[in-house]
Amino acid sequence: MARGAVATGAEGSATLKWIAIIGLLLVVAIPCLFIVVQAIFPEFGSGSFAAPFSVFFKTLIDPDLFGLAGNTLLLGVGTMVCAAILAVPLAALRALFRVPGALIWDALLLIPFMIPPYIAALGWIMTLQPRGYLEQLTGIHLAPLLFSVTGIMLIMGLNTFSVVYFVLSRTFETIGARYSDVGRVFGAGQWRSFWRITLPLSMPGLAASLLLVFAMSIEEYGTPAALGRRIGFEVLVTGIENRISEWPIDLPGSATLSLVLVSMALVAFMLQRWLLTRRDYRIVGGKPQAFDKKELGVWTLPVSLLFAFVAFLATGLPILAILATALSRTISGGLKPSNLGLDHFSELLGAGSEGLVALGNSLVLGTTTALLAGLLGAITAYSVVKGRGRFRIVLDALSITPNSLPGVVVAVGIILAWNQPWLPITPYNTPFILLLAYICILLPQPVRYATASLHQLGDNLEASARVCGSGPLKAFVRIVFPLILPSMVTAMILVFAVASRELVASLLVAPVGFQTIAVFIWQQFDQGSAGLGMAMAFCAVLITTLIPLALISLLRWASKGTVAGLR
Amino acid sequence: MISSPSAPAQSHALAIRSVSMSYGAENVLNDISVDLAPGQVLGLLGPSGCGKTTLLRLISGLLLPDAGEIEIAGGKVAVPEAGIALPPEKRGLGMVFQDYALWPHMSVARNVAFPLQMKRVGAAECKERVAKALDRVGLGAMAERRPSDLSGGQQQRVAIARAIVAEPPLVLFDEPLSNLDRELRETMVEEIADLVAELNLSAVYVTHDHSEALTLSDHVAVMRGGRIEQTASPHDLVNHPATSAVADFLRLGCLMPVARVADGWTIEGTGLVLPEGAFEGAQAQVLLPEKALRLGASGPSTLKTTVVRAQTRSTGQALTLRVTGTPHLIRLSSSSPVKAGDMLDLSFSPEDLRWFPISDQPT
Amino acid sequence: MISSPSAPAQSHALAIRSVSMSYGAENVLNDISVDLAPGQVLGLLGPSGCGKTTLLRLISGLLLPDAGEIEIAGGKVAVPEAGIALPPEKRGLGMVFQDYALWPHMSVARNVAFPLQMKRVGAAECKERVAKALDRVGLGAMAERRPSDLSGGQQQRVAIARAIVAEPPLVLFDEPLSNLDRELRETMVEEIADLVAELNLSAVYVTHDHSEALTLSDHVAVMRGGRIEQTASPHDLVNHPATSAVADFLRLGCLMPVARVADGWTIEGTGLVLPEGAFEGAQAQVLLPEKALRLGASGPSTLKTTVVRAQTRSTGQALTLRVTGTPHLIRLSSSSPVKAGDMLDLSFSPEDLRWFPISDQPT
Amino acid sequence: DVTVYSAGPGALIKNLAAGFTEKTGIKANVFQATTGKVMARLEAEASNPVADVVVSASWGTATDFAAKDLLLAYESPNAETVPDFLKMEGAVAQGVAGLIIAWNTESGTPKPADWSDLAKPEYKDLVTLPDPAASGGTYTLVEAFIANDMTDVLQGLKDNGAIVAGANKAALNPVLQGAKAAVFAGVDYITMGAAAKGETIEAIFPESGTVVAPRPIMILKSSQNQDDAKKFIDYVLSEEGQQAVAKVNLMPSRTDIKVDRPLIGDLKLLSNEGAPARDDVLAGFKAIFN
Ligand SMILES: Nc1ncnc2c1ncn2[C@@H]1O[C@H](COP(=O)(O)OP(=O)(O)OP(=O)(O)O)[C@@H](O)[C@H]1O
Ligand SMILES: Nc1ncnc2c1ncn2[C@@H]1O[C@H](COP(=O)(O)OP(=O)(O)OP(=O)(O)O)[C@@H](O)[C@H]1O
Ligand SMILES: [Mg+2]
Ligand SMILES: [Mg+2]
Repeated sequence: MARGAVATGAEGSATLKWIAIIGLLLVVAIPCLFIVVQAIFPEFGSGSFAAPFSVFFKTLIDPDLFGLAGNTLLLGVGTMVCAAILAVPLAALRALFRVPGALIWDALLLIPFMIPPYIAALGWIMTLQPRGYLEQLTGIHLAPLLFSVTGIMLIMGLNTFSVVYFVLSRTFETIGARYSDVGRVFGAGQWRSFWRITLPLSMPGLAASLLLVFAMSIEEYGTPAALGRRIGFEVLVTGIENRISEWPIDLPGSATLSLVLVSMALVAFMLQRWLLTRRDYRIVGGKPQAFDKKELGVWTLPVSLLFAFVAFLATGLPILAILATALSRTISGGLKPSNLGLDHFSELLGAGSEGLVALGNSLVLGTTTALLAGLLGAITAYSVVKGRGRFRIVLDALSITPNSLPGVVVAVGIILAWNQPWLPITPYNTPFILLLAYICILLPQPVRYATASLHQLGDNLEASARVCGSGPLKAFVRIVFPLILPSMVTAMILVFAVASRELVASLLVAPVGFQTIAVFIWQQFDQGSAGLGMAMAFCAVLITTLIPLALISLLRWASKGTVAGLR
Repeated sequence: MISSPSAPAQSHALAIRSVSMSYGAENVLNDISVDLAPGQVLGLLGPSGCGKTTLLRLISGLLLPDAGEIEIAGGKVAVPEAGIALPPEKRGLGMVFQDYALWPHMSVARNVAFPLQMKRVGAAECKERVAKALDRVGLGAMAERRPSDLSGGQQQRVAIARAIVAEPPLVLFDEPLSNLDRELRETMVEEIADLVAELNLSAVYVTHDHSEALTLSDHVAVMRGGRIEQTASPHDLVNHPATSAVADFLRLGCLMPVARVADGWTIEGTGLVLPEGAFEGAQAQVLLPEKALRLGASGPSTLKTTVVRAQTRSTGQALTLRVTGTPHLIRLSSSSPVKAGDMLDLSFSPEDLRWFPISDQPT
Repeated sequence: MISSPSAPAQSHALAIRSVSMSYGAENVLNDISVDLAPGQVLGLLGPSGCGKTTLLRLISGLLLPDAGEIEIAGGKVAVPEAGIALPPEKRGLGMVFQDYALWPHMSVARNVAFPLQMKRVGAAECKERVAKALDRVGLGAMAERRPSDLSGGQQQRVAIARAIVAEPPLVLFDEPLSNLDRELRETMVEEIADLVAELNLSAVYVTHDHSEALTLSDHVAVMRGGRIEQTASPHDLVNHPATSAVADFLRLGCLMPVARVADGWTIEGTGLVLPEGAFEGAQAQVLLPEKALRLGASGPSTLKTTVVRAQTRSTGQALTLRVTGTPHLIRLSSSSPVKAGDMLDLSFSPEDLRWFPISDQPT
Repeated sequence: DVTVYSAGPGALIKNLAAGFTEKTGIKANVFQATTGKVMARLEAEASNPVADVVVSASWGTATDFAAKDLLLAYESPNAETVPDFLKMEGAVAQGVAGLIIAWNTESGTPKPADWSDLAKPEYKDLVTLPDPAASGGTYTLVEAFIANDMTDVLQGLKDNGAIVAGANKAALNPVLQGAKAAVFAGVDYITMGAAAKGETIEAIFPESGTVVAPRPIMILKSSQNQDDAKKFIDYVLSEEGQQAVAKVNLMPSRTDIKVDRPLIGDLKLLSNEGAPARDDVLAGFKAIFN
């Protein structure tokens, strides 16, 4: 935000600035630094600084790299477009109109986050491939679409569009109908005032969430690997995973390639910054205006159907595929009544407490991560948006970096950083290292959510608190945070959802003998029991959906509908 | 894009008939009826919170009435009983919002250009008209700024420019000059008056500044608590206020209770006896209009007063006088210097008094 | 938690010395100096965009000056040269923002309670003081509403209540009554005056309403284009404007150029010859103060005028007259009915005229 | 205590750890993941190692670790009946996996007998194979094919519309569901495990021979618990330990353990003598399949 002169009131709290700086240093900068070091010094893992840059340049001059990077870019942009096309209309409808069952749609659209991407991809394959569930039920299969670049984009779009949906529906809700109504008084029809006013005003949310989607999709491994490899569509991240998935592994090479991913994300990030600083989006001013959602009228049914259709595609299909697999005694047996049963579920319960322990671990970790990442995210975004000076661009850039790093690489960075022999104390090999890893990986979400919201806040709201005698910290707690709370609640629910099912980092950095749901599910797959794993996945999704839902209802009840985001 | 509602016999630019409206349980507007002929300006005066903005929102289509009928240029635009509710963009209006409602993401020029673009005015003409509108409000130099980089008054002027740039047949002004200095306000009032006259526009003009309302309006409606107390021309309003509330609100003079005595009426506390007013009953109120008062004891009736306060004004002094023997205050401006504590005689002629029933107490 | 800056010799509630400030390249305030004694009110008058809000933001600490010094209650709060920049919360202020700056997520009562909570006032006392402040501004019944459910004027009053509830030693008002009707405005002005007097507060009061400024202020500063043109008591300001710009801005009367002729000065276009003004040069300007004018040809000097416009006002008529033979307009209010086109004679005594050099042209 | 990093079947290492603790009273902490993840973690931890014992799915790790002098030389007394090619200084095979054709018996295709059968028209577009870059087993097989000049089989597969699909599981899944008929270079124990669960799938050992993937178990020199670690190796190679290995359908590395499945001795093995370096193998594969 361009601002005229130095304003103490708008500078924000120094305490918060330092919390943000130290928090980001610890959680993000240190692991990233070690990744860079690893990329440069191939022998760094064993403590040696020998042969600097030997692998670095070798990896970078690989002639394939260009093609891989191109594919990655194509995939990232394509996914972004798919996600935007799916999310923008839904978010606008959800935020500006009274959509029947809105909370239920929200919950359903949250589910794509809770399904681990590798399971979702498997679900899609098992549904759409020849002799898949779709063919078994209807006689047609969609393999040509599924195994195509468009298919990958579509599926990744379906997996990620809820980020855009949630950020944007908060943004739209804040914008309300007020500004477009003004446009209508001046002769713009409903559509034109949406295009000319509401949508441009939602740029903070749109840009922030599309940046998230872009970073997520260039880093995502599961889907492009499962679908892309078959058609020879390789992306950078498959290169990274290949270097790490089989013996001999090539850590410096994958670290180097990750840096390529990061630089792509940073370019996208600069673009986002440019978009947001070019104009002014501060619409929450000192003269609040009442805003009621409009009635849909005759559109109620079509809109409900649209929501149902998208929710079915994004959530229903994968969940049904999961359920079908969980209920099938054998995969080759197909969807025949004789092959269906609750065997896997009873085996799951019979497997004793192990699954339950894993579930408990994940829930505790998920909740803690959500709270801490939410708080740190809000503080970071606040320091970035309200602060001044170069440091904030660095902070801002840092906060998106982990999102573009594959989980494995982040995990390696964290191990490198926190398993140094000279550290007096270290969270390594305790559950806290998982917390660190999760916060690192998921921090981008709350930061972007908060950034989007903060860009909408007028300066005078905080300024007047300062003049009323509140210190910067208190002004943040009493004024700024409550105003962005709706976004933060959503962000935290998302963080909870992802943290409670995160696999790759969990697998790699988990303390020996510590299990999380995702690890447990993965092990079931690894033992060849897709059914058992799917049963577990299904239960996990159910539980991770119900918990935040219960939480929202509780908050809603407690706040008696006064918190905007919960309406 | 503004398709004016079909006008069979365009006798009214705006007609509001028995409109009522509530926010939830709270009744905000009650049985409002107003007519406005083309080319005229309707001033809306009323205390804070009486429903002026709500009425404008009903006219513009941002709110729907609970009951009643609104017609613009002869076409019905809102009749809840018949399910008619023309959206705002079909009503062909301009509006200055009380909180300006400028679009923060557009530059000043783009804000102002919006209504023109909606009418598909060509780029060149659009540019020219925007420049002209901005010049009108004295902001020609600030076209490329963001609204948030302007002072409060400058923002308000952008809102005015946006409302008039497309020269819509009906313009709604919601306290458009509240943040401008007096000089600018006078210029702007003239601009607006010229515009209305030149283009034969109609306007509804909400203001708290009586002189603005009286200057600009062909008719003034005085609202109070969601009702219209009186609609009249400025001259009638000032000379024949319908109720004591109107008189009080317009600060026409001093309202005093009077009681019937043997030979007429007396203003309680003074020895003054008034001849019979055209009025029944034992109690009443009289309005002693400020403009009927003369300093000195030369007129037919005389009041003794004490100067409570004498404040400097640019055109002399504003005096607050207390009628001796009563708590009633009289405001008066005078160019001869007096000071607090002085005794002054005021004279007036009884036929200038206005009589109101006592029940009709101003709040 | 307001820790008032230590006050060694509290001679000034506020002292601003040679403060300048720019937004980027644009210079907004230039060498502003102002003093304010405790218990006094400083009125700030000036055209839209002249830098009044910016000055208040400097005082409150929301902006830092580029140069100069600001002291509050004897303690330096902003000295850029010395790197002193006390944050707003340490300055112990109340402020009514021009855009109100109400917090949308809090009820009216909680908005108003905020400054008290920041001072750690106990809950019971807090509640009572909030109720009192809301009653003062006439919003006692709306304590539990959200600010978004209030009318513009009601919101503005919430902002006033919030600024005064904690009774801070220095209150900054930025056009606090702009959206209120006249009756309420008068009541509020009195409330504010009482408050300042009772609690010995100081206040800086920005307004566009001259009568408000002149009523409330012990001193009035007239700003123009980022500079202070004159600071004086209301009486001095009206009777001895320092420049023609001040006179023009305050609408003190009619400014006319005069040229030297053989036997004194003449107002060009009229035959009127004025005796020598205490003034050198061949060209000058005179101010013909409105309050020095009398209708009729009875005074020492006489001007012939034509009525251009006669508008109804609640206290009579507002006349616009043109001095015959010149384009100069004179504004005057009169209670005797005249109409456009009538010829009127005005008389005045030459010693009431005020003389200004010609270069000092108002913009 | 002993800390074991193990790639491969989770059930196996879980059983081994439990049996070991029961037998010796020593606690075994297990970190279980894929070979890649285990190695990544080991490499990242290299400056401050945590693991005592490592089980990998790729023999190459053992030779490489030995070359880097990371391994503690230990010859378990229970390793006597382990054939020489399954042990070396510092490492010994825990068990052995074989590469096979995994064929869906319900696919309506004739049962294949050899690799080259899958290049026949009956299997047009019906074969998957794991990516050698992501599957150690497939890599070894491809390596052997190149070493034995059998790349024409691979070319035949490609021409017959076979697809490369991720790692082992990703290749098996379409065959289970029936989208494809067979996995070229499936892994025997996974396939047998699925068959045991009732899937209509069969592991076929091709006539022309195959390769095996011994799973080395080794003690790191940096271990602080070398005695416990040695005991763990002893236990894994004990009769009981080898039965646990067999239970997940891996071939026990001791020849004297008899279980009901083809054992090492029964297999015709392709040699990978003279194979080019890894990058060239992968490049050669890519040249055919891309
Ligand atoms: N959204 C709302 N919900 C409930 N009551 C409302 C809402 N908006 C306004 N009101 C109430 O309706 C009444 C009329 O409001 P309106 O804005 O029309 O007043 P107004 O005449 O424009 O006042 P002002 O001069 O202060 O702007 C007020 O008493 C206000 O408190
Ligand atoms: N953020 C900003 N960036 C650049 N210029 C600004 C900014 N804010 C204000 N200005 C300019 O500074 C000048 C002074 O603004 P200020 O708000 O102090 O005026 P003001 O005297 O309060 O006017 P008003 O009576 O209209 O509120 C104006 O010309 C305005 O355009
Ligand atoms: Mg209003
Ligand atoms: Mg201002």
